[in-house]
Amino acid sequence: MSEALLYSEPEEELRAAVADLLADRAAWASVLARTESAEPYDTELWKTLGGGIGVAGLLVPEELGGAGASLREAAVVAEELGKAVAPVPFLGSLTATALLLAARESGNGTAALADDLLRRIAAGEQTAAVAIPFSRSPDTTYRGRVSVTPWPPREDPHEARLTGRVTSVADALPADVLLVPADGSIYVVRAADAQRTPVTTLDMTQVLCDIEFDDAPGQILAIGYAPLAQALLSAAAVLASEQLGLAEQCLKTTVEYVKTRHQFGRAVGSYQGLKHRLAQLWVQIAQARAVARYAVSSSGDEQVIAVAVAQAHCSAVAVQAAEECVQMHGGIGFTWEHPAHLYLKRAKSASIALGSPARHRRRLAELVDLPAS
Amino acid sequence: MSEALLYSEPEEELRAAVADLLADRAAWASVLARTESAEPYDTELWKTLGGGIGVAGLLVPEELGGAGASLREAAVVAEELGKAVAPVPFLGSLTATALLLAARESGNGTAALADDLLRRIAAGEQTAAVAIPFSRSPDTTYRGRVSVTPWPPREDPHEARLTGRVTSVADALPADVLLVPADGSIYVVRAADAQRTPVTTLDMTQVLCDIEFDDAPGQILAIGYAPLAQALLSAAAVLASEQLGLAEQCLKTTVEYVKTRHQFGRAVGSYQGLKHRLAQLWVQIAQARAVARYAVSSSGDEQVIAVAVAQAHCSAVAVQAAEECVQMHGGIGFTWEHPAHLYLKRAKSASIALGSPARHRRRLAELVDLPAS
Amino acid sequence: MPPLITQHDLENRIQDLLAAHDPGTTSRLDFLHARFDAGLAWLHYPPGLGGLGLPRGLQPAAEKAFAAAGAPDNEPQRIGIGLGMAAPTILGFGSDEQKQRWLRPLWCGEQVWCQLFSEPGAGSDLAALATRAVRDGEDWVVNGQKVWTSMAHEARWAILVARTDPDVPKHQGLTYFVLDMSAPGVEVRPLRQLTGEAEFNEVFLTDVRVPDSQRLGAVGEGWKVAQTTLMNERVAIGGGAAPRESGMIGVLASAWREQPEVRDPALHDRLLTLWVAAEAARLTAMRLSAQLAAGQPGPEGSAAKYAFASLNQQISSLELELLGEQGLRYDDWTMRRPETVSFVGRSPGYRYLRAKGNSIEGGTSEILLNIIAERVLGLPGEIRVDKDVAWKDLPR
Amino acid sequence: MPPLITQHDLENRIQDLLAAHDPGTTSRLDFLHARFDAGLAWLHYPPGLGGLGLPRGLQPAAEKAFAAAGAPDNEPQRIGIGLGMAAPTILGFGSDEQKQRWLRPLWCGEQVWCQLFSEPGAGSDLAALATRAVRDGEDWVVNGQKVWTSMAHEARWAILVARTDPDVPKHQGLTYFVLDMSAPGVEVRPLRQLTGEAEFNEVFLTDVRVPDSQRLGAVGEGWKVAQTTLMNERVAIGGGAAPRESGMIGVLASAWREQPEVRDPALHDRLLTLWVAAEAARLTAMRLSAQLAAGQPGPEGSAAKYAFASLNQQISSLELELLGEQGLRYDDWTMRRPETVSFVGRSPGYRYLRAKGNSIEGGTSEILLNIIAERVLGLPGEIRVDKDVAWKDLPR
Repeated sequence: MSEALLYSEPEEELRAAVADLLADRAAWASVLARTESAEPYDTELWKTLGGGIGVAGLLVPEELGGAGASLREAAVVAEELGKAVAPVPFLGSLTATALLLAARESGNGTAALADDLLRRIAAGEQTAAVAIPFSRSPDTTYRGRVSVTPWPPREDPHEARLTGRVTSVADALPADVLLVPADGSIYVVRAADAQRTPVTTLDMTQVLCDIEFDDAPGQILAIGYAPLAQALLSAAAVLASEQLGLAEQCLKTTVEYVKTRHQFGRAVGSYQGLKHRLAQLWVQIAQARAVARYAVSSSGDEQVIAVAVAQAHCSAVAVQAAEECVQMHGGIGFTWEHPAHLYLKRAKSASIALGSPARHRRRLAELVDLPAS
Repeated sequence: MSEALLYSEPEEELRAAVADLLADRAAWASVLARTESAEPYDTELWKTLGGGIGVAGLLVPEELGGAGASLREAAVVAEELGKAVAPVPFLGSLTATALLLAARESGNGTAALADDLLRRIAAGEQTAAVAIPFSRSPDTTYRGRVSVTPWPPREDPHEARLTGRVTSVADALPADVLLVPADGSIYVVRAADAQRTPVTTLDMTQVLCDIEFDDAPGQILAIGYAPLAQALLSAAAVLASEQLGLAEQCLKTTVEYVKTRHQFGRAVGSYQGLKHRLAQLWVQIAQARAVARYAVSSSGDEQVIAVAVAQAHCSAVAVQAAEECVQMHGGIGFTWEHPAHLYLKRAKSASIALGSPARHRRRLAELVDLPAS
Repeated sequence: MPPLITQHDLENRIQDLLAAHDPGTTSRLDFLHARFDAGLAWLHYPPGLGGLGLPRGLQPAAEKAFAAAGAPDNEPQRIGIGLGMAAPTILGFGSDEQKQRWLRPLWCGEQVWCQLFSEPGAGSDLAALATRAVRDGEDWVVNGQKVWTSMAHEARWAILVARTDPDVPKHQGLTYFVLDMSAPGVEVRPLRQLTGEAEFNEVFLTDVRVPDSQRLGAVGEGWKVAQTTLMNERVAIGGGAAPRESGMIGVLASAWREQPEVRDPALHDRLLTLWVAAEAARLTAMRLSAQLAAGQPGPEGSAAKYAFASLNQQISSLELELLGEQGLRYDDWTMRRPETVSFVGRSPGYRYLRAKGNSIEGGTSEILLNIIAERVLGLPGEIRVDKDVAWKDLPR
Repeated sequence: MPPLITQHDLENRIQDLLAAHDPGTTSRLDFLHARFDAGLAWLHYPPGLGGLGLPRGLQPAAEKAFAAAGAPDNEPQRIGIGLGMAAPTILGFGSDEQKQRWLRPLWCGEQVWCQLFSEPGAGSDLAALATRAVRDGEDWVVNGQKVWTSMAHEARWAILVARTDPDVPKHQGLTYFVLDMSAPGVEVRPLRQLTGEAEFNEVFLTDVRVPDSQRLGAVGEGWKVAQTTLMNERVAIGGGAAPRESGMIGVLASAWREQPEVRDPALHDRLLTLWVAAEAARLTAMRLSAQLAAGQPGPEGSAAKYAFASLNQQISSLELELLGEQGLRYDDWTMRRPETVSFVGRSPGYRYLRAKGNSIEGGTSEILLNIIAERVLGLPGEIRVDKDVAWKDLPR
C-alpha cells in the first residue's frame, strides 16, 4: 500500500502536461483580470485541458471514449489546478462524471442515458454539473427544494417536470447538462431549460450560481441518492489534492519572497520566527500529501475514512498556507494586485466546499467509533 | 470598575510580606526535597503565614478575629504562593472558610457552629477542609458517596453519623476539621474521626487524600449545597490568581535562563523563534492578570461569569507557561533537580482542579446564552 | 504642576462657551473655532493652542458636556491621522509659527492630514526608506514613492519622512517634513486591497518642492521625530474600555444566537474559547486604560494591538466556517473608497478578508512581538547588520 | 552493483544456518555468533563483518525467517545505540582492526554501547562541547562531563567526541574516540527525570586514558565523524509504518471508547482533530518509508520526529484533562531505571510528563524546524557569530 502514496511515472507525466499548459495560459495576472470580466471561466483553457489533454474524460471508461483513469490521475490534475487557482469547471465536471459512473454501475437507472452523457463529456461535446450546493458534504442526507411532477403528455415513464431552486451550485454556469437530485432520484435537465443566476462569490475563481427550475423537463438518471453520495465522496477526495496543490504553491511563493525581501539589512526569511512557521507549514504540507494520496488510492469503507481525514486535514492546511502567504508578504500581500488573495479566497472557500473540516471530523467520529457522548 | 483591575497599595504591601516570607522559607530546592519527605506540608511555614501574616483568617470578619478582607487580598496571597508552588494548605483552608462564611450568611444552618469554627481558624488554632474531590467545578450538581444516618442516642437533631468515601480531597491531611457535603446538607466532622489516606499526586506540592467515613459523628452546619457552590466559586476565583502567579514565575525564570544560556555563540533568547513565543506568553499573562483581578473583584451573577472566564483562561495560560518553561530550558528543564517540573505538575493539576477549562467554558455557554445546539 | 484651573472652572468655561455660541444657531465651523480659541479643544494642549494644559483625564467629561448640549464635533474619525499623529508631533517638534499655522485648522477639521511614511521597500524597517529630499535654496526637492496612505486623496497636508543623507547609517540620514498635498508633483493613486475596496493610496512624489520652513525638527533628526508620531499611533490603536461582546465577537455571538441553523456543536467549544479570549482582551484593555489614566503610553499597547488582530482573524474565520453555504458568497467586489473601516454592515467574507490587514497595518504582529520581547522582557535584539552601514550600501 | 547472491540463495543460507545450529539446542550466544559469521546478521554489511553486501530491503524477510524458526534475536532494543549509531560509524571510519574488534560483540549483544556526546553546556550546539582530550604518548587523557547518556551504567564501550584543540573554531578542534567504560576515571551517575525515573546518566570523566588505537577518524575530524552517527540516529527515530491508532492516540481513543464517563462533548472535536493529526502523521511515515526504500535518509526524518513530539504532547495533555479527578493522581514517583521507554502501562500523568522529553531528546523541536527551514526550504541560516572564532574565545 505504501507505494500507492507515491506518484507513478504516468502520473508525473500527466502533471507535467497540465503544469506546462497552465504556466502558459493561466498566469495569475490573467486569472485575476478574468475575475472581473464578463467571462469568469477560461473556456479556451478548459477546451484544451478537457479535450487536448483529456482531462474531461479522465474517469470515463475507454469503451466510452475516455481515459479510463482513476481518481489518482484526477488528483494530480487537481493539484496543478490548485497551484494555479485556474478558472475551469474541472471539479464540477468531475463530480458530474463520477455521478454518471456511479449511476451507470448502480443499475438503478437508465444506463443508456448515463453512457450517452459520458461519451459526450469524454468527447468534449458537453459539460455537466450536479445541481447541489457546493457546501454539501458527502455524508449529508440531502433534502433539496426541487420537486418533481410526472409529465402526462409523454408515455415515457422516465420523463418528468422539475420545479424549485438550488443555490450556490459550482460550475453549473458553463454546463450544458445539469444532474439534479430531486424527490429521491436524480434527473438530467438541459441547462438551457433552467434559469441560472451567477452568485458573487468569496472565491472569485470558483464561480457559483443559483438555479431556478420552473416546470423544467427532466429525464430520470437514477433512482436513489447513492450515486450522489459516491460522487461527492470522489469530489471531496480530489478536492483534498487541489488544496494540497494550493498549499504547496503558497509555501513556494512565500519562501521565494522571504528570501529576497530585505528588512533591517537581512532577508526576512533569515528570521527564526518566520523560519519556524514556514517549517511547520512544510511539515503540514508533507502530511497533506500523504493523506491526499491515500484518499484517492483507497476504496470502499476505507475510502470513506480516508476522505474524511483528507478533507479535515487538507482544508486546514490550505487555509493556513494561504493565510501565512498573505501575512508574510506584508503589505503587498494585502493588495488586490498581488495573487496572494486569490489563494486565500480559494482556500477558505474550498474549506467550506463539500463539508467543513468540523463536519468531516464528526463523520469520522461515527466511522471510527468515537461518539461525542 | 477599571481601577478594580489594578492592585491597591495595601494589597501590594500584603504581597511584599508574603513574598519575603516565601523567599526565605520556600526556596524551590526545599520544596522539592519536601515532596519526597514524610511531611509533604510545610507546617511551620503555614503557621507563620496563617498566624503571623494573618492569611488563615483573611476572609474571616473582624468581629470573629479575622482580617475582614475580601477575595482580592486572598488572590494576592495566591499569586505569591503560585510563584513559589509552596506546599501549604492555603486553597483548602480558603475554601473551607468561604463555605463557613456562606453557611453563616445563608441562615439555613447553625450559625453558632460556623462562628466558632471561623474564630478558631482566624486564631490559627484549627485548619479546616471541605471533603470534596479537588476536581469538582463550582457548577456541578454534587452527588457524593457519603450517606447520613440520624444518631438516635443524642437528642440534638443536628447530630448524625456519616458513612462513605470521598476521594482526591485537597488539603484535608493537615486539617483538624472536615466540612462534609452529604445527603443534601453540610456536616462538620472531626478529622480524627475519619480515615485519611494520602494519594500519590501528579502535583507533588498539592497533597490530596482519600477519606473514609465509617459511622463518623457529624454536626450539621448548613442545609442545602448553596454554601458549597459559593465556596467553590470563591476557590476557583482565587485559584485563577494562583495560576497567574505560577505563569509569571515560569515566564520570569525562562526569560532569565534564555538570556544567559548560549548556543551557537549567542544567547538563545536572541533567537526570534523563542522571542516570539515568550512575547505571546507575556500577552497571555497580561490578559490573565486582568481576568484574574476581575474574578475576585466582581460579585453576584457577574462573578459567576467572571470566574468561568478566569478559570478557562488562566488554566490554559499556566499550563502554557510551564510547558514553555520546560521546553526552553532544554535538557535541564526535563530533570528532577530543576524546579521547572514542579511548576509543570502544579499547572496541569490546577487546570483540572475545580473544573477543567472546557467545563468552565460549557458553564459560560449557559450564562451568556450561547447554547451548544 | 497643579492644573491651572479647577474642575469647577472648566465646567463654567464650557457653559460660558455654549452660552456665547449657541450650537443651535452658530455655524459648525464657527463653533469649533470658538471652542479651540477658548482652550476647550484638546484640554491637555497648552493655552493658545486649543488647550488649557489640563490632565488628559478631563477630556471625556468635556466631550460629554458638549455632546449633551448638541454641539458639533470635529468628526474625529475623519481626521484621526491629524489628531492622533500629526498634532502631537507638531506640538513636540514644531516652531511656534508652525504650531500656530497648522494646529487650529487641523483640530477644526478644515484641513485633513495624511501620513507619508511607508514605502514599498520599507515596511517594518521604516528607517530604510528611500524617498529622497535634496536641499535646493530655501526648498527641499522630494522624489519617491509612498504607500498605505489613508486619506491622501482628501488630505491637504502630509507628514513626511525622507532621506536627506544616504551616506550615513539609515537612522541618521532622515528628516521630517510637512508636505502640501496640493503642491505640483504629488500624484495620488488609490491602492486597492484584497477586500475590493481602496482605503489607502499610493503617493508618487516627483520633484515636489517643500519649503524648509515646513521641516519639523533638525535635518538628520527625522527618525527621532517619527518615533513620537508612531508611539502616538500605537496608543490610539490600543486602549479603551468597550462593553462586553463589542466588535467581532459580538457579530459571531449574535449569529450563533439568532441563527440556530449555523450552530455546529463540534465548534461550540471553539466559539467559547474565542469568547473567553475576547473577554480577556477586553478586560485587559480596561486594565490598560486604568494604568494609562495616570501613567504614560507604554509597550502594552503593542500587546493589545497584537491580541486584537489575532482575535479578529480567528473569529471571522470561524464565522465563515459556521455559515457554510452562506460563507461561500460575498457581498460586493466593487472598488469603493470608504473613509473608515467597519466590520459590521458587510458580509462575513469581508470581515474575514479585512481582518487579515489587522496584523499588517500599523506595525505587523511580528514587529509587535519583537517590541514586547525586547522592550518588555529585555530579551536581546537580533544581531543587526544594518546599524553602522551607510544606507546606500545596505542589501535590498 | 548487483547483489552478490540471489534472494533464493539467501533463503538457502538461512535454512542451512538453522539446520547446522538448531535454535532449540544451540545456546543463544553460539547461535548469534554463527549467524554473524554466516553473514546473516546485518545483510547490508560487508562479508566478514556480519553481512553479505545485500540491499537493506532484504533484512525484514530474513528477520521473519529467523523468528519463524524460533531463533533468538540480539535484543535490538537493548543495544539500540550500538546497532544504530556506533556500528555505522565504526563501519564508516574504523580501521579493519577496529571493525574486527568491535562489530561482532556489538551485534551479538555481548557488549553494550553508549554515546558520550551531549554536555551540560552543549546541547543543541553540540560542536561547542568542552570535554578535553590531551595527547600523552600513545594515549589521550580525557577530562569532562557528559550528560543524557542512556545505558551508560550497563555499557562496556562508549562513542565519545572530545575537544583536542581549543584554539581553532569549534567544529575543527574535535576528535572522535571509542572509550572503555570500565577504564579508571569513568564515573556514571543516574540522571533523574521529571517523571521520577532515571533513563539516562551523567558521566564524569577524570583523567581517563584512551589509547590512540581507539580513535575513529583523523584528529580534528570528529565533527565529520559525528555527523554519520547523528544522521543514523535521526533515521532510526523517523520511519516505519505502524497500524492505525498506534501509540499515544490509541491509548486516548481506547479511554474514550471504554470509559464513557470521561467523554466530554466539548472536547470531542479536539479528540478528532488529534485523531486526524495522528493518522496524517502515520500515513506520512508510511509514505516516507516508501520513499526511503529506494533512496537515502533525508531531512524528512526531522519532520516526522517533530510531528511525533508535538502529537504525543497534545494527546497526553488532552487525556489528562478528560480524566479529571483521575488525572490529578500519579502512579509512582520511585526512581526506577527502565531500559526502554513505553508510554503504555504507566499512568496518564507519566505519559504527559514523559512526552515533554520528546521535543528535547535527540534534537529539540526548534533545531528540527531550523533543519527543515534551512535544508529543505533553503531559507538563509541565522547569522553565525561562532564560525570563525577560536572555541576558547566563544561566549558561554
